[in-house]
Amino acid sequence: MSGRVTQSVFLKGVHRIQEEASSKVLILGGDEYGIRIAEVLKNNAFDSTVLFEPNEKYPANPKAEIVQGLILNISGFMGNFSVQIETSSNVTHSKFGYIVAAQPPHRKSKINAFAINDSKSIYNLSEFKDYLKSGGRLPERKDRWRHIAFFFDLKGSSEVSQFETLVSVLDRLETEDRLQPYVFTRNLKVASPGLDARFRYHRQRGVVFFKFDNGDPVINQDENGSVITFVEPLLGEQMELTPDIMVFDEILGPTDSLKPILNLIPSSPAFAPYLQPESSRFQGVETPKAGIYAVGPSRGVFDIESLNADVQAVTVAILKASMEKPDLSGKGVASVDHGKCTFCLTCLRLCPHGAIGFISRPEIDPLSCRACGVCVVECPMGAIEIRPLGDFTHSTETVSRPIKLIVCAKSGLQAAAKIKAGILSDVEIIALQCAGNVSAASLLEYFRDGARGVIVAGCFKGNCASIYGSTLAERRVGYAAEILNQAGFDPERLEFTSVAGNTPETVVEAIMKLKSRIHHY
Amino acid sequence: MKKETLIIGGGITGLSLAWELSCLGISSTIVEKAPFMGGHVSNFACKATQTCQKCGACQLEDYLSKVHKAENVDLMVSSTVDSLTQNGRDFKAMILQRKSMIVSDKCDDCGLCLKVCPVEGALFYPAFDSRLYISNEKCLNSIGVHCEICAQICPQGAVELQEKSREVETEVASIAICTGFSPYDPTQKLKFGYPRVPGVITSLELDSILRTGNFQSAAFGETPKSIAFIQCVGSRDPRSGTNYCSQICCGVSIRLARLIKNRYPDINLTIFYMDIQTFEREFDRTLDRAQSDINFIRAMPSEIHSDEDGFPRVVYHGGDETRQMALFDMVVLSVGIVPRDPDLPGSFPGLWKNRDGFIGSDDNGVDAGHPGIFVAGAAQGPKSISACVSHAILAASQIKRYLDRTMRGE
Amino acid sequence: METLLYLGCTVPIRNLNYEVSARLTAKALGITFRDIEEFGCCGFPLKSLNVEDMMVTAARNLALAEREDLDICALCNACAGTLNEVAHQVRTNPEIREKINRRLKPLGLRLDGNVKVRNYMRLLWEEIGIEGIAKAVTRPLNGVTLAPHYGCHYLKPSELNVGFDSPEVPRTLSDLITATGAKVINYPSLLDCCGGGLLGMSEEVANAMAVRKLQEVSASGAHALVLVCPFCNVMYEGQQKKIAKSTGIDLKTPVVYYPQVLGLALGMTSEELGFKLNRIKPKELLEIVEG
Amino acid sequence: MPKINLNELDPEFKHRVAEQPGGEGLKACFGCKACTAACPIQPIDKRYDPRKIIRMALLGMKKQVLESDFIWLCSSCYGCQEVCPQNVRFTEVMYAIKNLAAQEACIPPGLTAQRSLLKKHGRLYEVGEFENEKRLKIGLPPIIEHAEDFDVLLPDQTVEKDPGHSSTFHNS
Repeated sequence: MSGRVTQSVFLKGVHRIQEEASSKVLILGGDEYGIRIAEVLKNNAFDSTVLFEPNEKYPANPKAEIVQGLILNISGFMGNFSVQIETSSNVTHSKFGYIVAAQPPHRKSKINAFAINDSKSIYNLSEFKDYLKSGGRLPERKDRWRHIAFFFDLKGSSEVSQFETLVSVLDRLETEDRLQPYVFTRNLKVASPGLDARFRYHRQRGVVFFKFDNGDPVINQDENGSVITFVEPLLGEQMELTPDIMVFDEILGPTDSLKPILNLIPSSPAFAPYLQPESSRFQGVETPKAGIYAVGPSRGVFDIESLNADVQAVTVAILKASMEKPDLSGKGVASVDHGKCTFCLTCLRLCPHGAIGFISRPEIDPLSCRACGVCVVECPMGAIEIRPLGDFTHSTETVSRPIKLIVCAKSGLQAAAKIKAGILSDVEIIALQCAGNVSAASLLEYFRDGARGVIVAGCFKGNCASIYGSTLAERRVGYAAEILNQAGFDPERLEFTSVAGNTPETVVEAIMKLKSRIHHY
Repeated sequence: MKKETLIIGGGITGLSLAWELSCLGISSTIVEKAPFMGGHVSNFACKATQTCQKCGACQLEDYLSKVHKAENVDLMVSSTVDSLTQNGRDFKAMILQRKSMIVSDKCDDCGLCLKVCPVEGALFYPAFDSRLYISNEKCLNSIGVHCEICAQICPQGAVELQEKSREVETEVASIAICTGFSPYDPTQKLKFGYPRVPGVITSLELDSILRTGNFQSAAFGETPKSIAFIQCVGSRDPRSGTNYCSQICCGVSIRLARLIKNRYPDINLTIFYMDIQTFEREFDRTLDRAQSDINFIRAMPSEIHSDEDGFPRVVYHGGDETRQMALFDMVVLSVGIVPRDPDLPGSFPGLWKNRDGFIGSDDNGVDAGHPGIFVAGAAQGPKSISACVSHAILAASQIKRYLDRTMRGE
Repeated sequence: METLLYLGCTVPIRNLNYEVSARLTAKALGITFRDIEEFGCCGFPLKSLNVEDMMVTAARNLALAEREDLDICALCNACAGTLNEVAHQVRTNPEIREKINRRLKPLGLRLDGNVKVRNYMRLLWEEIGIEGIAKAVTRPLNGVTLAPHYGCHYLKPSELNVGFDSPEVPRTLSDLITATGAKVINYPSLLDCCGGGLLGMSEEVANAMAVRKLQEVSASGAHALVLVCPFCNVMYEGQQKKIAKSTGIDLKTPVVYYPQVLGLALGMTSEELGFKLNRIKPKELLEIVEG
Repeated sequence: MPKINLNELDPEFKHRVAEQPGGEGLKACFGCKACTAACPIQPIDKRYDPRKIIRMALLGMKKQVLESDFIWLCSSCYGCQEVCPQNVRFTEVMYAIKNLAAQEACIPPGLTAQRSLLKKHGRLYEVGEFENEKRLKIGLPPIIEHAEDFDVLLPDQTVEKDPGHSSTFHNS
């Protein structure tokens, strides 16, 4: 594996990419997944370094190169990331082609949410699991039954993986005599293969589950211990329980140490603290920034099955990326006219994909650029250029096709392809990589050139591959409409509509409504 | 020409798998028995309200357009794998294709063919398309009865009937079973009145209605004023032989409910449930929002029957002292995912079924137990659209690994 | 065909009209009922106290039948259900089989559970069939309208009824009635439980359970409610007056057994069929049929 | 309303019920309440509520269940059993609970009477000359009791306690 092809003219000039760096992968997060990813990558001829955080446990025989330290800073683009790591002894600077965030989840205890003090007989679920795993024993009670109370999905919803943990803890407990486990819960998360059957098994073994719709159980503590008071949900009776042990599940989330990577992606405030927007546009482990991959908790995935899939998906993603060639024709990638650029850095702040860097002047990485055109429109100097897609036949004959339908190639274009020709007879379709490439000025130009109506069809909020491309487009349509209004034109001749590839009817509806509004012009 | 992978099933899993393989430089042929690609997802509505609800249904369009453009993917609709034999390490597949079709460029939607066709459902408009299709399974010609009534009456000459199947023999190095799932058949639950009681429909039917547009256009006459969803119909139900959670139904129903609430704010919505399963990242907030305008009742109804005026009445016990009998205009049975027999022709040692009846896979999740045969998507177990795509990516990685190894002669 | 007739406790003492009409109609349709003098209680009344006692009591009858190598036809739904359940358990569960046989041994009996138990309706349905019955009808009951009542143990538990009738949308009794030429009405409380099971525990609750059906059938204009179980009869016929009195609802719903209806259609007289033992006389029905 | 203390209940009780013939399904219950919605008794008499009885048994409320009079109110219609997705077979569970009650708590007098009749005559009703004459008149063969078998078959009852609060129980 020789790494990716890096023949971009400016990459050669500006970044002076090192071939050996491009096939190196930095994996953040030890745990078992980090090491496993390193192994799988190794089989595909990628060398990895696994970064352990200073407090993370070190495996005995790691099958990968391991560094223990903290990331101070990351910069650069796919194939050429510069990473500054602070270890216990010094600060290192290294180059990597790809970065994989595979840290274990951050666990937030719920014990405080119950307004009780953490004491000896109170555990977080993950602690209790470790306690039993390491041979920890339950308190002996010769005279009576021991009662153990689990709290799950209360005070914040819980993940399927936590129910799996709870069930595996119950598996261990079941061997004990005269022990009665109770589970206080809201919704049991059984959406994983075999989990509902295991839940049934534990009911059969005698575990009692209380499901609360409202009125969570209340825990009172005094010197004698804790008393749980609640209204039994099925009986409606007041009940109390003095448990010997209480175990609380935790809130899972991404680790805090993703910050240096989030800083690399200007659109990240929209989806932080995760590395991946929750959008079906981002399948598998891809993030908006090329070359950065999010595994498991860093993209909001916690269950073991999906985590295992993520381990493999990283390799697929890196292989795909290493085969990708930059579009040098210029058709699908933005480029900066350095003569016009005044270094305001608007483009840098706004590129949703983190594709723009600054080394003495703004440069666009052709592999990272998704051609959304957000920068093109937002550049106050008009210094950035990107051309519309050329693969949709459209006439420039404004007279015969006086309605302009501006569509995003990822949604509106597919929807438009499903619309009957009759409805589109007087509609010119203009396809863009992203509605984010629509500017108020261009909309006004259509009217200047004789358009009777213009519809901009962008993705629904949350479904835009450029995170906020369609939101910007909608806002710009608003500006343009305002200007039209002030200029004495009917602003209703211009409209933004949200669309998905499978909602041609919303486009048809928008066209029909527009036609009825403008028929007298 | 030899393809590297034969993908059986052209649903979201098969298509995304083909795309991932294509990106990795691996060629594939997708065999789909329906006259169009897309499987179940092609009937699913976009559930976006003002914002995307992340149902993933539009992913299909995305993958369809990508796969159509990909050079190393062959798409075969109206096709079935007739025989499959081992040939050394490779497989030999005989594919039967009967591509009777209505040429959409010529068709002017006059409807004459629909009127004269002797078999109901043999000519049909799918929910997602304004074009007319010929069902391979129902068209008389497919059972050997010569019939060309539609072709003769069509004034446009748009009907192209293919009476005999075309046989295509291909050799492939690997096989991916992407045959998906079957929805649970709610007629087994007689208590729920489907399809006896008017107004009782399945979640798939509702999805399809919303995809087409609205309730009126779906021959419902009127827009309902109240709709109830019954969760876990055929899921978590050892009595029906399904001792597992179907995983997707909570997400589907809550998204459908929110979509309906968005389009028709006056419709009253109720969801009967056992446990609400997490289905997205901001689940707590989604659930809170949903609970603010949807009535959630933790109860499994005992019965749905028709009241005097023909509306569905749901009998349940919500936790009060007495049982409730609630009238709705429409009751949606949120049917679970049950295994579909992939009908793999030929026998391959090692293939197995898991505890729940889906195609078994080993620890890596996609190896079906016989060298070179893989399983992906809902054929392996209940999965959402995005989980199907993730599984397809996983399958792509394992297929690549397998092909790399066999090529090296390991 | 030949089969053993299982009468149970109640029918031969309290519902002679059911027994006599069943015997007559069976004979007319070519079914030979054989009596076994030793048959005793089916065991159902013991189930609450001790399930095992119930099982051996039922098993005794089943073992007697197995010795004859003949199927059982029971007239009472509860008997049929109990015998069927125990036969099924003994057949499918070796542990139970052994336990039961240990207790049967002192009586010189042994049970493998292979004996087939059917109620009379199922026997008619499966052996004669709707068409067979329709063909045998000599006096079609035109103009007669009847309300069927199946009874819980006729249909449930459904796992014991596989291949017979659906507990949710039953049709066998309706079809059997239709075959006589009578018209069947469908009514909302068709599947209601009669309440007979707890008459001994709480008459008040039992009566409250029976009232809706009686009211609906009475209002429907049906000439009679058609039963196939003496337990249900206790409620719908035996308790009818009391129910009417306690609820203040005017109830006068004639209650007949299906074999009585069938007998009329086969040309038998109401006298032969024991109609004079019916406590609420189906006058209109008999007038239409016999003039 | 006094609080019920879970620590004082009997966690063993659910296992005891499940060990009875027919009681096996009890612990599979996950509280969907379909049984109560299908029960014809519950709307008439609130004391009889399948989901509550299951729940009480699961929580170990042994005394409250076994000594209650409501457990005898099941009509054995199988309505609950047919709708249970978890195959709890509640009608059979009720029998299991009643069997336990009969063993260690109380039996309604009516049932005891039925049992003695059965043991004495082999049937629920004594068959005398009057009955057989009536049968003969209508052309039916006589019924002959075979009580001797039942003396062997049914052991003598050991526990017979008065429920003490049998207001709802009466002989039919």
